[in-house]
Amino acid sequence: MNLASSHGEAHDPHLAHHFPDAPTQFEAGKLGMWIFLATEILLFGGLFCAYAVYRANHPEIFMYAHQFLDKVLGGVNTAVLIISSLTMAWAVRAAQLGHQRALVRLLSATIALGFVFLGIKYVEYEHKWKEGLLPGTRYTPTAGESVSATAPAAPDPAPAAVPAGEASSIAHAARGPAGLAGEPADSQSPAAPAVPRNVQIFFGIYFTMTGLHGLHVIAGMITLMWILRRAVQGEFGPRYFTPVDLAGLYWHLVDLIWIYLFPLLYLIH
Amino acid sequence: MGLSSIQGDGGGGFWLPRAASTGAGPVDALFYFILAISVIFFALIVGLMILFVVRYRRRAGQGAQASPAHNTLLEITWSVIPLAIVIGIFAWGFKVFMDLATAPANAYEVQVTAQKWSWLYTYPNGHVEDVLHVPGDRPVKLVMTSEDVIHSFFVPAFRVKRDVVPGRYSTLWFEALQPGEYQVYCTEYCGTGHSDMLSKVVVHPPGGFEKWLDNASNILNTLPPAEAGERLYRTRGCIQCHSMDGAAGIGPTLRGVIGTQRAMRSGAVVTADENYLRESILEPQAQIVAGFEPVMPTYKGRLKDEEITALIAFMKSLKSENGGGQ
Amino acid sequence: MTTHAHDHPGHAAHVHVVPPPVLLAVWGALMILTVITVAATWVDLGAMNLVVALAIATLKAALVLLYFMHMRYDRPFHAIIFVASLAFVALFVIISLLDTAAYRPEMIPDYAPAMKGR
Amino acid sequence: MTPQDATHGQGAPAASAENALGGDHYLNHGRGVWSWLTTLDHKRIGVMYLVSILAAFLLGGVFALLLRTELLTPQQTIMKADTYNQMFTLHGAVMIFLFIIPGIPAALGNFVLPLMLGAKDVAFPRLNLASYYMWVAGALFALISMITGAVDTGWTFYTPYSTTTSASVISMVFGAFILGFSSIFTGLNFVVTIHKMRPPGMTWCRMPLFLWGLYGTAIIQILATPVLGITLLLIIAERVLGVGIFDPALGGDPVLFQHFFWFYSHPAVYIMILPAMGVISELMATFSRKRIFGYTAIASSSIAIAVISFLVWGHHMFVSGQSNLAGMIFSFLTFLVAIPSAIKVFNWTATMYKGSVWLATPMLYALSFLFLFGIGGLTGLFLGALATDVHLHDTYFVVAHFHYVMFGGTVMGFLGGLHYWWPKMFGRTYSERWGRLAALLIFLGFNITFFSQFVMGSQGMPRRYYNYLPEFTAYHVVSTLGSYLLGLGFLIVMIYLIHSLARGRPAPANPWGAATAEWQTASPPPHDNFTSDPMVDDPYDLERWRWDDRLSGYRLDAAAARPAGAV
Repeated sequence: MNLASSHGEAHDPHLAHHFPDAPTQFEAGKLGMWIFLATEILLFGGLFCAYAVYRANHPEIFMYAHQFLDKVLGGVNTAVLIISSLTMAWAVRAAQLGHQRALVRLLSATIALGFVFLGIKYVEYEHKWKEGLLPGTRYTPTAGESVSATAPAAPDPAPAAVPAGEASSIAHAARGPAGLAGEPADSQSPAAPAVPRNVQIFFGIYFTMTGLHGLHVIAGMITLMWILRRAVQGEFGPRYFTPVDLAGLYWHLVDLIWIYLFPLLYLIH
Repeated sequence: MGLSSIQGDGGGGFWLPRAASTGAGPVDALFYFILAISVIFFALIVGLMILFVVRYRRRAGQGAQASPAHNTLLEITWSVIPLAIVIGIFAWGFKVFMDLATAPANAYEVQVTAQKWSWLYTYPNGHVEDVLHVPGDRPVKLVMTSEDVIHSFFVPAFRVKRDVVPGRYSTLWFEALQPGEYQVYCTEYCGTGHSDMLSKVVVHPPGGFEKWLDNASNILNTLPPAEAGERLYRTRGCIQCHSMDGAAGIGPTLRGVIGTQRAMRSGAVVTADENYLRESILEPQAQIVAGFEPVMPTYKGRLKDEEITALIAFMKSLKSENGGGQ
Repeated sequence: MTTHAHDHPGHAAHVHVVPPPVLLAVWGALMILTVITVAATWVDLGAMNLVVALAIATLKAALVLLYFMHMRYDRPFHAIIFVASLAFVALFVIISLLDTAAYRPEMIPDYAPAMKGR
Repeated sequence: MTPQDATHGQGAPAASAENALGGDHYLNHGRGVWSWLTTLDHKRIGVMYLVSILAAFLLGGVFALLLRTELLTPQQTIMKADTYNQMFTLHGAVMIFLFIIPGIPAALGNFVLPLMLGAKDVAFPRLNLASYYMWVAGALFALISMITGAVDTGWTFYTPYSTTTSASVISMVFGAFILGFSSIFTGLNFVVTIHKMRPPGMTWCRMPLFLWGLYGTAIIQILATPVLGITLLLIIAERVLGVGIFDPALGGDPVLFQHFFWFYSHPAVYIMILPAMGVISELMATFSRKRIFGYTAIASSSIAIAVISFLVWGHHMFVSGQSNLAGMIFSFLTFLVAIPSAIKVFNWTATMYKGSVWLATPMLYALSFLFLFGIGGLTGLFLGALATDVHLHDTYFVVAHFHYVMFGGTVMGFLGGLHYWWPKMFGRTYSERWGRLAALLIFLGFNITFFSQFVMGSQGMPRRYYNYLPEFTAYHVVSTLGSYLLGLGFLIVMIYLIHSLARGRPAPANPWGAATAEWQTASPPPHDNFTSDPMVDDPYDLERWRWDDRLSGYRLDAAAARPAGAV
């Protein structure tokens, strides 16, 4: 397809003065967007790294804590994002072909699905908040006992990581004279193996990962609203659809990240 | 210490302090090897640079002479030779590092606790000190952890350093070559008092360490209670917050505290008698003096009864300068 | 690749309109894979559960990339950028995993003094 | 001679370059503050960056002199411990995030890159301006942090210290986060510009080496800086939300934070040095009056450095609790990254061979670079080797090493580039005599300041120490006196450059006889950069430029120049 090639000579209102021609400008925009997507991958990469490190070293926390996440809501949200990706991809097609009304409808649908996603996310967050399933010292599970009682299988207890002999022999003296830090955590009774220690770490990771993802959804929706406004004004067509295309790439990336977040956070087995 | 006649720090070369541990020799050998390589390469580059600048400096009516713009053989040579050298340095550095990574099985073990901004050393018999005393005739292994932020234990004379991280035990070992006193630094930035977080290693001559430990851990029996109390005050972390000169620190001063009327945060007024002091040590959060934060950790289980008695005796000995309470 | 971007002026390279059947087929596949990934958790495969979940996620991601994001019809250089970013993330994750697993024996188990009583 | 297939426009470009600040040029094209603040012209954005980063450099420099003054005596000299701790943090944060990372790419690069390509602007001028305003926003947040109590964490923000100390950490960290995105967008802009806007005739192998340096830098900016972003966001999350991923008190792992931090911050030192290396390549060729030696090796080593720089971050963690396995891997890779740097140094030295070495001010900085970066690089060998690093880690040896690399390398490259492009940027020349004197003072002052730090470091003096043991006094006094000399050198630079702006002689289009495209337009360039297409077929063919007394500069020698379009 060579949709943008027929207008080289005519004055093009969308061509910036420093580009030799519209295709170069389009190509530059695309390349820029792909590079930007690479930076987004690296940004989320840090969180995936934190996830991997804690999951590998403390699988019991993840086994235990993921039960508090609602698989149904997570699954529905996955479907919502996938549908929104379809409408977005179709919107790009509509822009390329100059199907003005379809473009406006599809962009609106994509934004609406973004709202649905955020709404479901809100329900989930509110539930966590009420249950005290929050990061750090805010982790005060109210339903912890009942859920752990119905937990399908007791996860493996944390493997003892004390270096044999040497460290254990001095573990108590270690906190001998002590400074101002709190008491070391030794109150854990060995008789309650079902609830691992440091479950708050999971919720720290859960909230930062889904929170950052949620912020990206919001950023994508704001971008799409701006694109929608321009689409309503009839700016896009076969000759000029770069912004729709680029915003679409961004939206798909947000979907793509969720495709990994869903099984990693909700579907731990 | 009676060790002043024995050489500790000092007497080193231009670059490195005197090597005082068995591990220091190999490290220094590598250091001087890299230094030699560096000097050779630096002399080569700067020598050529000066030569070219002088020889080919700009002269009127004379431009650059024809010369090749690249020379594959030359370029490969000056890539491969440095590569071989640096891989050699890597291998050497790695070998020495690994040789020094694992403590010998017969090492004497001391536990190190770092906190803002002091070092505390706990010996196998439970004795605690703020100076590291070690036997000079066997390797010593330190098992270290931190109570608050990251610190780092560094003894230049031994060429050893290791970060001390809260929530984990890091280890380090050395075997001193000679008795003496050696400087300990904290080398991981840890706040206001970072540069004052100093300590010493005292290496005892053969037989001397055991004698010292016997004496030191027996102060309750060998010293008058007030003096033993002062030792405890200095070595168990009290001194960081409670001064003995009348100035308020993170906590109230201990000078002249005994027998005074204390205004509490709660509004109550309490007489600071023996029972009050004992309670303040064992349950610090029970009564907080007005104007201070409830930050003191409990010493329940950390101080024996006799030790608390000695501490109280020490506090009693700290008379207020103006003769009255505050 | 991109070196001669200007050698064919007037050419709007790589504009590709994806036909509706392809869009719908990709969407259908994504939905089915989502159901499969949920269903896979009902079967106990041990450590393989994680592998299966990630494999399905990667397949879904590939579909989104290739068709919704036009990577299949796009310049290969864009794919290279994308793969490079994944490679650097992988590098970061693998080395961090390697190291944290190796120093784990030094860690004090369940250390979390501020979490006492929770 | 390689056959040329130059398809550029006809004409002798120098002929059109007659602006002696008379007619219309970018500086007076559009007047008033507003026309500057809203400009999309890469040259003006470059100048705004230049002014801003120089202000940051001045601030960071004043902090440095105050720190050195405090260290004159072992105990308190002029400030309290907490003030000292805040000041070294601010010195580091300001110098790194506000000055040295944006320094060469955003200030000099912005000005020069499109000119070197013969283009009218960068690919995304609006994004370019946005990057600048992100820099300003980041700087404002840093200022807010200074006003609201200042940060005392060191520029490395190590947890758990940074999550437990004063609250102004949040605004500083957020400032650094924004500055990170400013840097990312600059890199993104440059990559797209280099890919899509190179003119016909400029193949990858004919691209000036400064652009190769910027390209390598941009790769790192794009792929490493987002990890800094997430790391800083996590610090904010730790502080605001109590997420305990890096806080041991909440079950987190502080050593993991160091992995996060150094995954960016080690490549970041190459963000700082690579563009300087690019500048040095240009200077060496121009002032040796000779084709650069080993073009391919220098260009490819920039990319090699950029890629390998991602694989060495753990050498900051040899004693921090990293495993021995990781230590081995990182030590090995660290030594590998030394090789491309060494190759560049050899090539630059070889460029002078049989040249006609012109000791103008920019060249003095280039020679300083060779000398100082040589020391900086070689002392890196001590720190890359595991056994010796254990002793030297976190001592003044490290402080000296990175100042030799960052100051002796990057700042010398920056000063060289600034003096080199100054006539082009502002259309006026500066005093060569004062320029050379200042270069000499800076070179001497620098060595006195920092060489003594190598010695005290290897003797065991830890870094970030407010008080120190009396045995180190002599080294500290020497270092402090050297820093005053260094300060004097910079003061002179500041004075004669300001004088040049006001009273300098009008500069010729090509004062140095360089062959890259930016010298083929007027000084200062017109708003649209070029009035005719420049020659971009061979950036190092200096033969065709001849001195002309009437211009006090170089002009294209019609006889030496191959006719345009010839094959």
